[in-house]
Amino acid sequence: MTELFMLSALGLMLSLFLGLLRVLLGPGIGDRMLATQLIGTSGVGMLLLFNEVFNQPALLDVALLLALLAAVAAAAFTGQQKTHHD
Amino acid sequence: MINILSSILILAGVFFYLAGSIGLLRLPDLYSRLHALTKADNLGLGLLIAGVALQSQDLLIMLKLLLVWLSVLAASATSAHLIARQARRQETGS
Amino acid sequence: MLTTQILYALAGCVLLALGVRGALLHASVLLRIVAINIMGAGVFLLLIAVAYRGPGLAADPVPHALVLTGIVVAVSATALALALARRLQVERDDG
Amino acid sequence: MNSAGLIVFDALLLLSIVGLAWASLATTDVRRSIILFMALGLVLAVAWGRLLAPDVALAEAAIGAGLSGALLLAAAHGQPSPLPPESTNAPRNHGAAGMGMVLRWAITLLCAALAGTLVWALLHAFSNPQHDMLPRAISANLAASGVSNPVTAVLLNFRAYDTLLELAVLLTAVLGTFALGQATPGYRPAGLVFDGLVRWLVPVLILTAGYLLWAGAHAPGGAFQAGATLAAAGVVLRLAGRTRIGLPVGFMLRMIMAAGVGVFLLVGLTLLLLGRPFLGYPPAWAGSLILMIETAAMFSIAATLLLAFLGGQPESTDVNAVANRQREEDPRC
Amino acid sequence: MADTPIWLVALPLAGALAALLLPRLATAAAIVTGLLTTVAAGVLLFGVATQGALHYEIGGWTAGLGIMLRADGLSTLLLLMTALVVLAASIYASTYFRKTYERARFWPLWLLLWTSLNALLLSGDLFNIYVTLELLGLSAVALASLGGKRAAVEAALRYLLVGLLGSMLFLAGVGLIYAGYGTLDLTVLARVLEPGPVAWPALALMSSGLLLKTALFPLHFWLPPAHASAPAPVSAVLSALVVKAAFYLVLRLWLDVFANVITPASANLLGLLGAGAVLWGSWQALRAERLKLLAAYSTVAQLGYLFLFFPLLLALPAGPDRDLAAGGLAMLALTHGFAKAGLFLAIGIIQQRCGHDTIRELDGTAQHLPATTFAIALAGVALVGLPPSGAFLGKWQLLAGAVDTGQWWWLVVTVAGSLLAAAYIFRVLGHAFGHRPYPNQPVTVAREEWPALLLSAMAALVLGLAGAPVWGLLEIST
Repeated sequence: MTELFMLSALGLMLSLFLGLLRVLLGPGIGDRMLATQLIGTSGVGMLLLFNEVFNQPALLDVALLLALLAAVAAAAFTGQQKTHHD
Repeated sequence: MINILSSILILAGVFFYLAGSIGLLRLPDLYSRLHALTKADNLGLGLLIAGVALQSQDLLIMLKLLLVWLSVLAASATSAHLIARQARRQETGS
Repeated sequence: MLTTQILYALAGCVLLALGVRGALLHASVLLRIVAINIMGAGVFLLLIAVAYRGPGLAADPVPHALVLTGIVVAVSATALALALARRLQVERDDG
Repeated sequence: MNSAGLIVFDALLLLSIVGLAWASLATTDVRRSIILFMALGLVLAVAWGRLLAPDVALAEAAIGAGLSGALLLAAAHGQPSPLPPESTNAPRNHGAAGMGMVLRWAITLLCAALAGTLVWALLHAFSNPQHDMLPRAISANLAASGVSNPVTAVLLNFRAYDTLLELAVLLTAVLGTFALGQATPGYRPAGLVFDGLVRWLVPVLILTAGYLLWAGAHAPGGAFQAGATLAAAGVVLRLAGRTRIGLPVGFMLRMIMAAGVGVFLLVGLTLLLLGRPFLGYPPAWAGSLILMIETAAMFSIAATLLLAFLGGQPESTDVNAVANRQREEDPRC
Repeated sequence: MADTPIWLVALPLAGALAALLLPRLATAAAIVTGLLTTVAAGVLLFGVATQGALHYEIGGWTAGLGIMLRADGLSTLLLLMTALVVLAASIYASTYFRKTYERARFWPLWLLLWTSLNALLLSGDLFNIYVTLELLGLSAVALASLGGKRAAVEAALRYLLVGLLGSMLFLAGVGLIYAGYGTLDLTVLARVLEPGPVAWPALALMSSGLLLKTALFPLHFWLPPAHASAPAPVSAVLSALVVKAAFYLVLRLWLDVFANVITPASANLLGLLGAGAVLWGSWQALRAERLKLLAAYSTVAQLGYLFLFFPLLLALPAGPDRDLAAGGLAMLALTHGFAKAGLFLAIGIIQQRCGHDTIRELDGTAQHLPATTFAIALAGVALVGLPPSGAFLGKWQLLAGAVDTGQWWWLVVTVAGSLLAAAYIFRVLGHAFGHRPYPNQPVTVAREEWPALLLSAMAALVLGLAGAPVWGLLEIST
């Protein structure tokens, strides 16, 4: 079973890597944000698999935290700051 | 039996992940990428989580896994919305 | 000697050097701040690699604690630097 | 297969780390650089997990994925994008540009030499048998430390003095931002979709923070991760356009800012006056004292990180500080 | 008595919290804290003088597992100097900052700065030193930016970024040491470190980080603007103590912890950079148009002298000659600390009373502010190194060491630097004593002026006469 988890982690790594290419290529900010989202989701998946491979239940908490904060990046990026005159 | 089922689920999940990222790379414009990606990675993560959950007997862990999935679902829907809105705003030039 | 340890420590060194280069060469204050943070990430990578003992073994907790402290310190410094940068922007706009 | 797979995995992971760091520093567009830096934070969280450092991974997930990026982006809002290269500093002429080119290369070479030397030194350091004296001493004394998570034991007991000073650093940074001016005015309402998310995300984040604080004694987690998570809840509220994000003002705010260092110091000095060493907890009490310190530290950390995100003093607490900033001088000579 | 080291950290930290929580009583809290901390520093000095070096294991954990504070002759002397300088500057600051909100901002940061200085001087652990360096850097930057004007903010930002770069390099060195030796405790490291491919790069990394922070030529570029644009009491402490704290660490690492790792070539390099600092700093000070800038460049030069000692100390065999030279180094550092603090406070008074600090327009200052001008003259005596100042003793040992080890070129640098120093000091005094036909009424404002006077007198008169006890204390090492 460990080997299957490892193989799947490799698959997710590949997916992260492809997402990375999109982050680097852009062209727009939106594309980069979207790809960052994919990197985050792949990261969550990998942490879940590692949790099984290395028997580290705490990695589940890490995955949870990443998942909870996944929307913060997009919100921080698209949020419009008020000006002082608003 | 459980092992086989969870293997199938996890591999399917990885397949959807890969499909999503290839879509992200190959599709021509932001909106189509947006649609492809949000569907693929939610489904991928969902299947993966189902596979991992089958391996654990602990109810607390299963609940946590469910929470992970739900929050990724919500987050990805929200960010897709925010990104699309931002892109539209830039196109209309306001 | 563990391959994993060496690989990660090596990446840490590269990040450190990239960060130093960015901090020295960038004109924009924000980019310099990002560079210094990347430099910090390099040092942290190095420390965590030092702590690693292999897949089945418990890692050395001391570098982990040091890195946690380092992260807090780095965030504090970043916050102060950003506040200074913002203030400078205001002063520039005014004058 | 297993170890070969791991090595391929490591190689890809490190390639993405280095690639993201390089790309983030290669651009002069501030926003692009920040996005890449945030992506780097995500990948680093995976790397910490891979290197069996879950405590660090938790902190990175809270800070790297959430706060750092939000902090940087909030500061980047006032910046023109992309920034014109080197327009703000001293004006340059063509001769200076040539010099600049030489300087660039000199610095690049210097950094390459730095990395090379460091790698050389590390290879030597790793070729010696590993030093396990300290980890062994920690496991031997873990029972007396009051907690069973060795990282928490190091942070809150064996090297508690570092953590006390670290909290002082955090306090200093916020006092420094206070001295520089008022908080930014905040965000426009982000719309219904995000609001819907916020409505359940914030309570879940607060619960998670409590869980992490409690878990820190026996599993990865602790005051800092919990505080950062709590601060993230405030950041989310502010991004959604709320004006009230759970921070008090005035004296209460100062109390919360000071609580982390204060409780820590109070415990240390009380023990000193009782004839024990500074921060030398009696083993029977260690667990409760650590939990007490961590709880106070969590609130302080959350408040200070949130204040750092606000970028200054929340309004209506200080006298019209910015307006009165200029001190009167009397030119009499 | 044995607990005194931790009180030296805990007292100012507690004071900072009190000043933060009770802004209206901040000044009183700060002065009380200052007095208590100074008493603690005196008690520590007495303890070290009578019982030898003190060690304090925090939390009761043995060094290595926990963190140990160490107080020996050198660190105790510097702690006492820190206490006296900060206390005097605090008294001056209580008149300098007049508005409530200014005080509410200033005092907590000020006491945090003091905490970090004491913690740094006492620290016996490499990573703990990193944390204290960051606390020192951030509090110093926050205080330097209190001027609020654009120049101050710009200088503070550069100061911060340079400082962060320095501390990250330092931390990388610490990581390397931990990878190679598995410990962070200075005493243990001094025993186990050996020359080789781990110790050399580690020392190089840590030293370059510290040299950046101590502003050794040619890494000094950030110092003059930051020190010249900060509020006067802050400038005094930045110049007198903060850069010296980083220098103290260089000294500790090179002569104590890494003693058998360093090579003559590297010590000569430090000496060479020091020589550059002496000449360049003095020259720039001579050309400066503003008093504060002059004082800041003079700091660059004076730090250079301290680095001139490194090649001498390495060439001298262990024994009385070496101890004498090391004492000269300490004496020079102490004198500069007091003199520069006194000078900056005096400049602050001129700036506030006259509204400017342009050297060319100082004529008549001696008639208007006699006590302040006298303080500047006393500080000048110490900066040039005339007898009976402590700097005279220090420079004398520097010259003696240069002759003894046959490195006459350092002698040339020292003499040239001292002549330049005399030139820039007399340039100021020449203007200050310049006659003005219709001078302002002579003013003496005791509470503002006596801290500057006392500090300058300490440097020019007291330290030179207290040579013997200082040398005696320095022999107490860990």
